[in-house]
Amino acid sequence: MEFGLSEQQTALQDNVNRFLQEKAPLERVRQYSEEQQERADDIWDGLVELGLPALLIPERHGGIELGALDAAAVCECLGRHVTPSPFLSTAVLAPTAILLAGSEEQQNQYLPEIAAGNTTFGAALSEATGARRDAGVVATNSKLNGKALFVIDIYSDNYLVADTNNRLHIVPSDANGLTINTLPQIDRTRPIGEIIFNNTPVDALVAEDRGSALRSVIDIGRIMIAADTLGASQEMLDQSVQYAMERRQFNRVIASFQAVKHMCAEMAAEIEPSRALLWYAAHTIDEDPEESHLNACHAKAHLSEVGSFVGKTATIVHGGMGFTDLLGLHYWFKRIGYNRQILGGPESIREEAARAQGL
Amino acid sequence: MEFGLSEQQTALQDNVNRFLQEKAPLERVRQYSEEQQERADDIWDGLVELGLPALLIPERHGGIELGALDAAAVCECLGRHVTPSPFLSTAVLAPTAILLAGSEEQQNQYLPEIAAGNTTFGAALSEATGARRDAGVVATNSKLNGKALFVIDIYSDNYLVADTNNRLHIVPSDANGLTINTLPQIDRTRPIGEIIFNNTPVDALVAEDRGSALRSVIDIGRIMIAADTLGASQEMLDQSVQYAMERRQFNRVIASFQAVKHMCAEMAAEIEPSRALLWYAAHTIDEDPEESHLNACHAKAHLSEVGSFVGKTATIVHGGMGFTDLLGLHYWFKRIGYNRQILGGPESIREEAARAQGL
Amino acid sequence: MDLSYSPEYEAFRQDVRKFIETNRESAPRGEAMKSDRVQSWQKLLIEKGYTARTIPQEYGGHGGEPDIIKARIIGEEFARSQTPGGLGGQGISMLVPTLLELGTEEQKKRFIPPTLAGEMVWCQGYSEPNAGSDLASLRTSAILEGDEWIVNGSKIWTSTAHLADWIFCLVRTEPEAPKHQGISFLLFQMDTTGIEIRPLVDMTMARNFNEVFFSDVRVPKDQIVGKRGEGWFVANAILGHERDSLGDPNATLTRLNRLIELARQETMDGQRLIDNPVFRDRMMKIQARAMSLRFNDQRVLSSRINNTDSRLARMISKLQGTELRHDLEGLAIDIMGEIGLMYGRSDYLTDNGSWQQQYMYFLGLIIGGGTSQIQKNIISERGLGMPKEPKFEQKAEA
Amino acid sequence: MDLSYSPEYEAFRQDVRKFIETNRESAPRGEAMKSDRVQSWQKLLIEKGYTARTIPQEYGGHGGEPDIIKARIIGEEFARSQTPGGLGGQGISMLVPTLLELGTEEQKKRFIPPTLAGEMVWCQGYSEPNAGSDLASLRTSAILEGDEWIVNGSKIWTSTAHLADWIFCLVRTEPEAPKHQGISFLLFQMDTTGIEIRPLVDMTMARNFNEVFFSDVRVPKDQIVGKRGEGWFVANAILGHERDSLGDPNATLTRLNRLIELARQETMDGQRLIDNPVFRDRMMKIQARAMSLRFNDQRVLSSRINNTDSRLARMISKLQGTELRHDLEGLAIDIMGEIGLMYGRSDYLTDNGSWQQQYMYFLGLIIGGGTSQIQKNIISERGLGMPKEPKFEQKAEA
Repeated sequence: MEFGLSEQQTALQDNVNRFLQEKAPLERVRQYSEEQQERADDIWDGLVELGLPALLIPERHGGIELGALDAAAVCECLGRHVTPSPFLSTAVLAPTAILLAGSEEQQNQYLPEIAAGNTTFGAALSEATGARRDAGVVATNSKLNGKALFVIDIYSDNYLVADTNNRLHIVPSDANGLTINTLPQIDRTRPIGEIIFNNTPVDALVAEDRGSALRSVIDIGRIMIAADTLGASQEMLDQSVQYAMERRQFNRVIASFQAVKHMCAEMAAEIEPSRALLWYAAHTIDEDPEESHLNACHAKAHLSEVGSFVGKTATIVHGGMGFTDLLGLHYWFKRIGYNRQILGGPESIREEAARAQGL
Repeated sequence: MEFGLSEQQTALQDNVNRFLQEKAPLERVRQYSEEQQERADDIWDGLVELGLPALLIPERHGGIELGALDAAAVCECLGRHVTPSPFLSTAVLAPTAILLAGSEEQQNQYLPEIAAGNTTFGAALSEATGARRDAGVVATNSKLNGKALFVIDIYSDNYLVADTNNRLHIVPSDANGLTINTLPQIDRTRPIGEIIFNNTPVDALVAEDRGSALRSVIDIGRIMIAADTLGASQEMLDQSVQYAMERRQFNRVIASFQAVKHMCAEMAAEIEPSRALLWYAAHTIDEDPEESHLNACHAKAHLSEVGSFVGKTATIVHGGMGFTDLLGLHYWFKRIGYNRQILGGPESIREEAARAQGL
Repeated sequence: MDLSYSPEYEAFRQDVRKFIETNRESAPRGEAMKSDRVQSWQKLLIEKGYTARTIPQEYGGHGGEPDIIKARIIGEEFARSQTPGGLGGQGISMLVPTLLELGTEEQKKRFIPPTLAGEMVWCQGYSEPNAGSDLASLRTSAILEGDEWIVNGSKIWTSTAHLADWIFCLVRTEPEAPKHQGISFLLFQMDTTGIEIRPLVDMTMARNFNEVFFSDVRVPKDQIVGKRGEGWFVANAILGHERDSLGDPNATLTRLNRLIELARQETMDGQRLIDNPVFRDRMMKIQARAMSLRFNDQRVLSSRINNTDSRLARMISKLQGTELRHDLEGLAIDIMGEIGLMYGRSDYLTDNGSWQQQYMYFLGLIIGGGTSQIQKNIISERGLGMPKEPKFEQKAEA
Repeated sequence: MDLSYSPEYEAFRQDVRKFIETNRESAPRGEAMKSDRVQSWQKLLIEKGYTARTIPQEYGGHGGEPDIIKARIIGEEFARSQTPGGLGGQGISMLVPTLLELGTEEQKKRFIPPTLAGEMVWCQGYSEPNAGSDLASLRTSAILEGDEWIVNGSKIWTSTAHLADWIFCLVRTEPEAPKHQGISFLLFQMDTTGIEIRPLVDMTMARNFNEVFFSDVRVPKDQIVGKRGEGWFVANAILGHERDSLGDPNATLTRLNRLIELARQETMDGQRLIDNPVFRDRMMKIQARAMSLRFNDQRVLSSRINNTDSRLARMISKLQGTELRHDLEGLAIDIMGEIGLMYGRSDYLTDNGSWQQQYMYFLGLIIGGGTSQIQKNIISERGLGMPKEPKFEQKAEA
């Protein structure tokens, strides 16, 4: 009986954290954001070197065949370091889709390339979790037409695309009839965009059960986003405690004021149990698929709320400094803000959770 | 320009508060509750002597012709002293209904008697704000059949009854075919009950505009209940501050702990603006009827939330003592709990408020 | 993550199930504390090692090795089958571990066996009207006169005082010492002359608690656990255990299922309330929190088994569990509307009025066993390493 | 309750309306601070008494009698017609009242007229990196050498530093005195040698604030308001005013109407979001709070007119107003979903990204002008009469 991360998973986190601390500290993230860079190849190359894109890919396709909890453990690190990287789409969403819905040929074509870090993916799934401004992509005769909004990891070599029939497709970024526009957004560590399809030829993934592969892709995606929020929230709490221990007002460190202590205690009290929820949700993906949809919904919606609370409270603990760019605390605030809205906001996901249990 | 209670209204409150402090202190309320008394005639007689049942009744019917804000000012006092009394139905709901929907004859019959304190009213309106357990009263040929639940001020001489067609009726408590059962509830200062009608002959109030009189009765009723919650909340805050200034732990009065201070500050910050909302809502009843429905909704729903917050927080400030019967703090807690649910809970009232403005 | 139990434990679980199936007919059905049925059931459970598992046989226990997983399995199986488990109460859960750790051999032999057997019932005398959050400021005094302590003062929140044979009680024996160092831990009989018990009505209108008054109560000198002046440390040796059990997330989830049922049955204007999107949203928020706390508990258990750190996870459980439960009960009342006001005999009373009762009871639990404010102090200081508030008291006392 | 204005005031309101109708073509349209258009509009408004109403003519004001209602009517009418009112800024709103109360005759004559005319622009030098909530611990020093103060140190949150001609600045002149008694209030020019301004980027990515650094800045001895060491009291004479304006409920209600429009337009899966019951519920909660705060403001105004007490009502308005506005902006983002993330040029950007911008800006306002924690201290101490926390500092300093 072991509820939590294994020693191996903790070691994985240590490796990723160590790399990010050294090679992708806040200054690097700042540079990426302020210069509005498209790809942070140095960071991605390092993550590839750590084997991360191969995480979920079976050994037979050149992967290391770990599970969703391992991937979530990585996402927690990425959130903690507000890391720009196409990990979510490339290492999680695309391999999950291809494994569940791809033919043997498609698996052979894409998975080894992903595992080796030779290609990256973005993901156009937003319409499947709630279409805005009447966006939507229609597939007919292996051609796509329409518009996908809020495509995750927009600066990538390929895209995983969901159509209005809940089927999944793969489109290379240099395909014909593809118009790609960046959509500048609040969290500058995660480039998103819109893709307009005009008779774009695609490679359809032929799932056995229409829609269920897409469902699984969204479930695992939501868990990863929740993990990212968990990491970002923990970091904001840690920074708050540290700042409060250093900052002096009224001849005391502010960490000795009950109001400040209680704000920190409340953040910890929100974060700790949500960590267990997240672990369990990730665990169900591989070990208890019947439970995974409900748990993924709850993990995403609940961590969105925890994140919003922590983002606000941690900023307040930092006082005026929290509002400035000097400490960069807002990078985490905005990361959490992005995570809240992408792949479904908390209100609509809670309604999904209710339906998932027949309510 | 004067936003708030007039000198006359403040004097009215002083009078009512003085009377209640002397003649209906907590010990008297306790006795009423613990012995499950039906009517507290001593208290009611005193309120009659202060002229309260005549408050809203025109001078031509022997009343003193004041307005809804005066009545709300009284309800605030009743909440502050957790007073058992049929004021709401007798002095507010019934006169409002009879004035809006009664014939000249009915007005002559009932209003002077109410003003003089010779008769009391209960009110069966719950089905009009959301029928539970399929309750409902049907009127045919001046007879009522069916069941009314949660009748306010059940131990009264007459009842104001809404039927499923949104028409209002008056039934004396000794009418034929009437079965009256008390429904024991959490707030023992406000007796409610069910009435079963079996071909009960009634006096129908013939409103010009079906439903609009009922709407107005509910609006003013909600404002009065909100005022009651305001009074109860203010009293809970006052008691909390006082208790915190006396109670010592760790060699300090607990009022010097930032956590306790902030709980009290938060209660005050919730109560103060809701007082202005309540005043304005009451003001609209007489001065700006087009605004009154929306304001009545907001006053009732918002003060329900404020009350729940204050009820919980004040109890926590009192620590273990708040949980016991020793100080009797729970009388206010339960009063607020009753007010939250009666004549519509906050969720359904907020939906009404949204509809009222065409959303 | 490995949520499976080894075959050995699965076999153990089957044993427990079989035992329950075979024997549940003999289990108590609400009998009084010291009835034969209660005592013989307790005896049987000790024999099988389903209660008092790790307490040595010489003190009336089963004498087994500590095993957190077996303990959890026993708990789960008795709960699942709704079969009464071993006796609880403050004697067994608090005094026995204290005596095992700090009692004299004579005290262990004298008090533990009858306590475990359900023959000796205890109550706890810690809190006082003026010593709540600041328990160490308690004032009930005990003065040594010859071979006896003379106890004067009063206690509050004494939950089974009217049923108890004995009390374990914190008293001030060294009034001159700093407040934590002047307390002693005494044991004495509740029928001693000079003890008066007054029931304490709470906001739910129940009489679950008492006030206990002592006037010149005489206690034999050797009925002290630990040394004079060490009572605070004796009491604290096990005080932490109490908090864990308040706001149990499994109970909350069970309760949530009941709430969902309720929302399916109750209607307003003929519409099922389960279909009201605002209530659905509140329900789902609560479900996510309740699940989080359940998994958090599993994490804590796991870390105890595997000797890893989960301090913070453990510390937050009382705070979050009691607040959540209070919210859940309040949601049920909102869903029922006026039906949720019913309290007392009426045709419309739902679930025996338990929603209202629990709504208030859990407000009491937010306060009891360390208020939420004290919990937050603890989380920030012991969990996050933030400083204590500077002490004023020493200045004041100096 | 009487929400009407007397005929005299109704007539005044008509005058104001007529003025605006006739003259609004001459109002500034976003011109720079010291442009002719801005200055001549200001001059016209002073002439009419629509700004600087009560400031004596000898100092460049209108010289009218104080009249809270007229002031309110002016504010309402300019806001309603979206016409720029009189100049604001820290010089006019904070320094002028301070000088009027505590300046020398010479200072009043020298500084007030050009400030009112919009010819002399000021910034405020109060906060320092290490003196925020505890403003009185500020360390920027001024040492008197002959006829000059030599100023060293730095200030933060100086909002118009890059545009200002002058600064009014708190500096420590008596390092040995208790902290509140060692501060002086200096005025000096921003182009003095030794001043460096660095823009401060905030979380909205705007550069609305600055840091200002002083190295051996020389200030003539007589540019001090009040006496040496009295600067804290000079500053506090008017500090209370600033807080009232943060989180204005009328702006919140206007914003809520915009939010409702937004929810009518935006859809998810083709469904209008205004029809989502969970969002409707959140909207209505916010509306009730916003209306409460608007009426609360009216109550405060009324009590100022009628000289009655509304201390608490006034104290809570910054705390509640800023928190509410932050919530409202957050709701808009939730309603828009991913559209609410847009920030920067894109076809999907809604209302210029103001929802995200204001969501963060009002988080800043929860902190600025006295954090919510400081506000709650003030409410409990000055509003409810609860004691201050015992002071440690004296002990520490002793």
